[in-house]
Amino acid sequence: MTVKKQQTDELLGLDKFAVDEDNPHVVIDKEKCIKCTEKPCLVVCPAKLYKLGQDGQIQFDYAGCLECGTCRVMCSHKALDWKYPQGTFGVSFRFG
Amino acid sequence: MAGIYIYSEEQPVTEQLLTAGKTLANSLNEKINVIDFSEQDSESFIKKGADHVLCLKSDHPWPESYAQIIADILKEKDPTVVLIGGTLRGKTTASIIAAKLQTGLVNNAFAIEGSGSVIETKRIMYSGIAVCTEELCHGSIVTIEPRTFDAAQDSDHQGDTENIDIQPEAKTITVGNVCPIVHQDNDIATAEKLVCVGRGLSDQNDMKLAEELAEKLHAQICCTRSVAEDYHWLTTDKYVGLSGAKVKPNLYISMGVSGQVQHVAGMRDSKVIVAVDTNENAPIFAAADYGIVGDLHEIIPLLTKELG
Amino acid sequence: MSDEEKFDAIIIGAGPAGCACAYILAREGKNVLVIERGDCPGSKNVTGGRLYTYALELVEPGLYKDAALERQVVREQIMMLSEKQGITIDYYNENLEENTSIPQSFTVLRAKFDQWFADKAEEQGAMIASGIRVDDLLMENDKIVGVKAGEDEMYADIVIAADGVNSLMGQKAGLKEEWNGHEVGVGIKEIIELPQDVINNRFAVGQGEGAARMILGQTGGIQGGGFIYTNKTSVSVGMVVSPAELAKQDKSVADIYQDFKMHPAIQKLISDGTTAEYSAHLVPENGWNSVPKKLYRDGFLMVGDAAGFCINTGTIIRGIDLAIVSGVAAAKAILKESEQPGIQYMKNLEELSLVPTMKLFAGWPQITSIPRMVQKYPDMINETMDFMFKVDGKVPPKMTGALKNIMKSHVSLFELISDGWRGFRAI
Amino acid sequence: MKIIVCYKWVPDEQDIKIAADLKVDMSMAKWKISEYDKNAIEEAALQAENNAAEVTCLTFGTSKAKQSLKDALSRGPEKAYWVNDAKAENTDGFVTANILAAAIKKVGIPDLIFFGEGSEDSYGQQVGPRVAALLDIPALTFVTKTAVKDDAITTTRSIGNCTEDVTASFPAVVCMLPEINKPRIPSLKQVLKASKKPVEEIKLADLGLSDAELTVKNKVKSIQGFVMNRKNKLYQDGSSAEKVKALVSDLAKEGLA
Repeated sequence: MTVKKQQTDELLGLDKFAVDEDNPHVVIDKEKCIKCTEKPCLVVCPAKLYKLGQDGQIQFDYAGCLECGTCRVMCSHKALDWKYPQGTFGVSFRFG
Repeated sequence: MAGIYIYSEEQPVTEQLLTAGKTLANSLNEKINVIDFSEQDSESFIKKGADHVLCLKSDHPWPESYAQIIADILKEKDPTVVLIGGTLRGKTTASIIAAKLQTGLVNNAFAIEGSGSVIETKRIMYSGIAVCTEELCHGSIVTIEPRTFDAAQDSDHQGDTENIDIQPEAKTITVGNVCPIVHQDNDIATAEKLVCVGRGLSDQNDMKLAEELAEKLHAQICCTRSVAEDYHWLTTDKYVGLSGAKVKPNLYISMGVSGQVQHVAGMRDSKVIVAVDTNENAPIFAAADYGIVGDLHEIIPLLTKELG
Repeated sequence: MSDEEKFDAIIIGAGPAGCACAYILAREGKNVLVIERGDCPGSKNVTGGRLYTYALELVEPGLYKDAALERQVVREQIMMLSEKQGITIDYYNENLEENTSIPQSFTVLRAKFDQWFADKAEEQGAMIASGIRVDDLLMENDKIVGVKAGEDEMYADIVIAADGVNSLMGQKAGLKEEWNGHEVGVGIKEIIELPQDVINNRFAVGQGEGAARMILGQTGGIQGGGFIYTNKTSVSVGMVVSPAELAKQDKSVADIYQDFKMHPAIQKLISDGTTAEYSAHLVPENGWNSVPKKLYRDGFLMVGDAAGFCINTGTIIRGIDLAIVSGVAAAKAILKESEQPGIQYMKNLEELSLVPTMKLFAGWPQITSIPRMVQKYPDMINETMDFMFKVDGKVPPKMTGALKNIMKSHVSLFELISDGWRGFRAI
Repeated sequence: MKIIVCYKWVPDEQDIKIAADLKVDMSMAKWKISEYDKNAIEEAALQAENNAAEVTCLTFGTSKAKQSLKDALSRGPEKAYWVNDAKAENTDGFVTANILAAAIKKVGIPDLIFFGEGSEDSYGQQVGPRVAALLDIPALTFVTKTAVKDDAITTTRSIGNCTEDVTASFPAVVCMLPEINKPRIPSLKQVLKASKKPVEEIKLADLGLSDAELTVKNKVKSIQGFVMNRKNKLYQDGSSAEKVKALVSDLAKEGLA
């Protein structure tokens, strides 16, 4: 295969994830989130997990999280309850 | 002694195994023997290709308890190969028989082929990413899942029936409460047609597009993991994938599904796969028979209309 | 509390800092527990990247010979990109180890390296407990006395936070303030698999040799830079950019990276390769100025990325070596059995040259953060190259005048002077 | 009550790559306890906690399987038996069952022997009932619920179109379906405790098995990547409406529209 421009969905599909279905490790406080006008999460997440719904609410899928913490640092309204996933869960890099 | 032996505790499955058995019998030049429990069925099996039916007479309610008896019979007959219906009970029975006969067992073969005296089977390994081809030892047992083959057709085939009175010994087992599992109408695992929604849907409102299409097709709606687990637009029993439901409808239409391997593992047994997605590089297209690259907001309503 | 439940030291995180510290403590007979949240050591860690081998020498002489390393770096490259052009400064030195007994640096992949290092620490007698997330610190009378993981509490004389750039434990200890978007870079990387001989040919290196390349420009105008490191049978291609600057525009960092990767000059190096992994990580980019004011408190030390130990000189980035050095400094401080291991730790960091080096480069982030560094200067240099090498049969303009015009078209004299002044002050 | 739970150390299929020539590449694979077997271990651990069962675990694996012991022990069992032999590299259900049954006889047949419903790698789905047959005890397969009373176990089996409650007196083999429980994530203390639990290595030679019993039955000819045979027809010409028309016409030909 030749290297090509790829969507994050495809790229995340290459990575190994063990999703903790019962415990999301990043939870958005919707009330704080809705007040935020800048929404830096939309551009800073390398996995593009933050999406803006038509209702103006942020939709977030923690399953593909690379655990970098950029959203946590950039969330100016402190609307994220951000933890690492429970032990053994989350992304497992094969190369790193 | 030799021959092909076929057994299933479920009569329709035996009929399917006869299809596989007949092809095998032709290439190996062997006779087909069926082991069953009902004289009535025996007639029908002969019409569908059995040369010889061994009809076991007993009324023990637990099919697994026949394993020892079948093993004893097979030991005496020394078959070339034994095909057992790969129901869950069938696989358990097959394992016990294989251990009793100290022979090989291939569970869940999806293909079986004979040439000369060699029989080869194919089965899935590593959760579906690989196929293992095995050459069977003499007398090996093979289980084949229900619906892998179509049922054999009636013909004017001739054969005979042998009745055997048996006394299964149920060891230390007692069977209590047997309760049928009722499949609901909207069970995606048994659905004939499925519309699958993925993360390409920008909004829960887009679910309407899927619903309209599904209604037109008389299809059920299923989804990818994130739609169920993260967006909660559908319940988790509706998600298809490695860790979700495995489906095999005749028609599977995906909208906004990227087609990650985990998802494809759950739907790739579908007969015809159609994909609609905006990303032309999405792996779903490699897994699809028919694909349209485009905005599902535009394509799906057109499709719903066109299907009218 | 029973003996079973108390350790001499508990180390949070089995990265290079944690493993170095555990290795030495265990070797010297201490009862050490390393708690790693990943399924196995290294599975949560990402680097560009490379390791300067001197650091492993501090742990155990000769240890690097056995380490899970990729290629020895013999080519140091700096690349400046404009939209369709690129200039590469290529420094080849086969004898980088000439003045020391050990080679200078190797490229590494962290999943392999960290696992190797943890195994080594385990061989020395350290206990490695993987797949466990530390949730909190245990405190008694203002002293940190242990950790809490799920329902379990585990005690130790000292707890070492080697839990990486986000150091949630450093925050729990009250030592680390939350990063702001200017202090960190968000790193994105792809592992692109290529056959060994293709890598050798494209980067002009021999067997076992590799190249390290820093790249300026084409990061969407966002402050930061890119990199390429050659591994055995893959190359690490990535970029690190400022999230604060990203937030001022509306293109996703993932898209900026994809465009960067597809730059023709980079594409040529990775074409026909297969992407095998996509990863991201934060990098402490602000050097000494963002290191917490205090790296210790009673019963607690911070090492590695958790302490903000990273140096970006614009030509190289150092992090793993500093992590190991700080792990060594922490272990040695604990072994001294002084009343205040924290003070001893800081002393060791001085003696092992970590703090002085970081202080020396303290002003550097100001230079690398000059906005013109990522767009105007690379464009200007490439245009200069174009002028110098282009022949179209016409009478070329005079060199001095042409260069002046190129420069003027990109930056003003004032900008040049101000950038120069910032650079001068930083040094 | 004594329980032996059997498990297999398998490559994580998420790490297995299929090369362009369809070869199966396991060079990057991390190894782990087969997920289905984790359910069996968990069920045994619950029996230990609720019914004071004495639980040991047993695996047949190569020297690589040594890594599995700590993980298995951190999930509850008090002792691990490990039949360590390179033969595990190339084995089948026949050989594996012979070895496990012999090992179980050697250490003493317990009241219950637990298995997963199949192994995650080869998914042969036969070793559990085979072991039962070799020991001449009942096999309760596809079990979603267990209840122990006196010297008997009552299980609920989920077998396709029905569930049934089956009671067997000890000793018995029980093979679990994944829905029976949720395997624990071993806690810090469980992990630390595991490294102090005893491990007994069993040599194949000590099991007294014949060459025939140790020779695989069916011959694996190849293991290759699964190829999707799909039409991969992409509608590229014309307007969206025309593309949809072409699609529907193709579906009509297949009798689907």
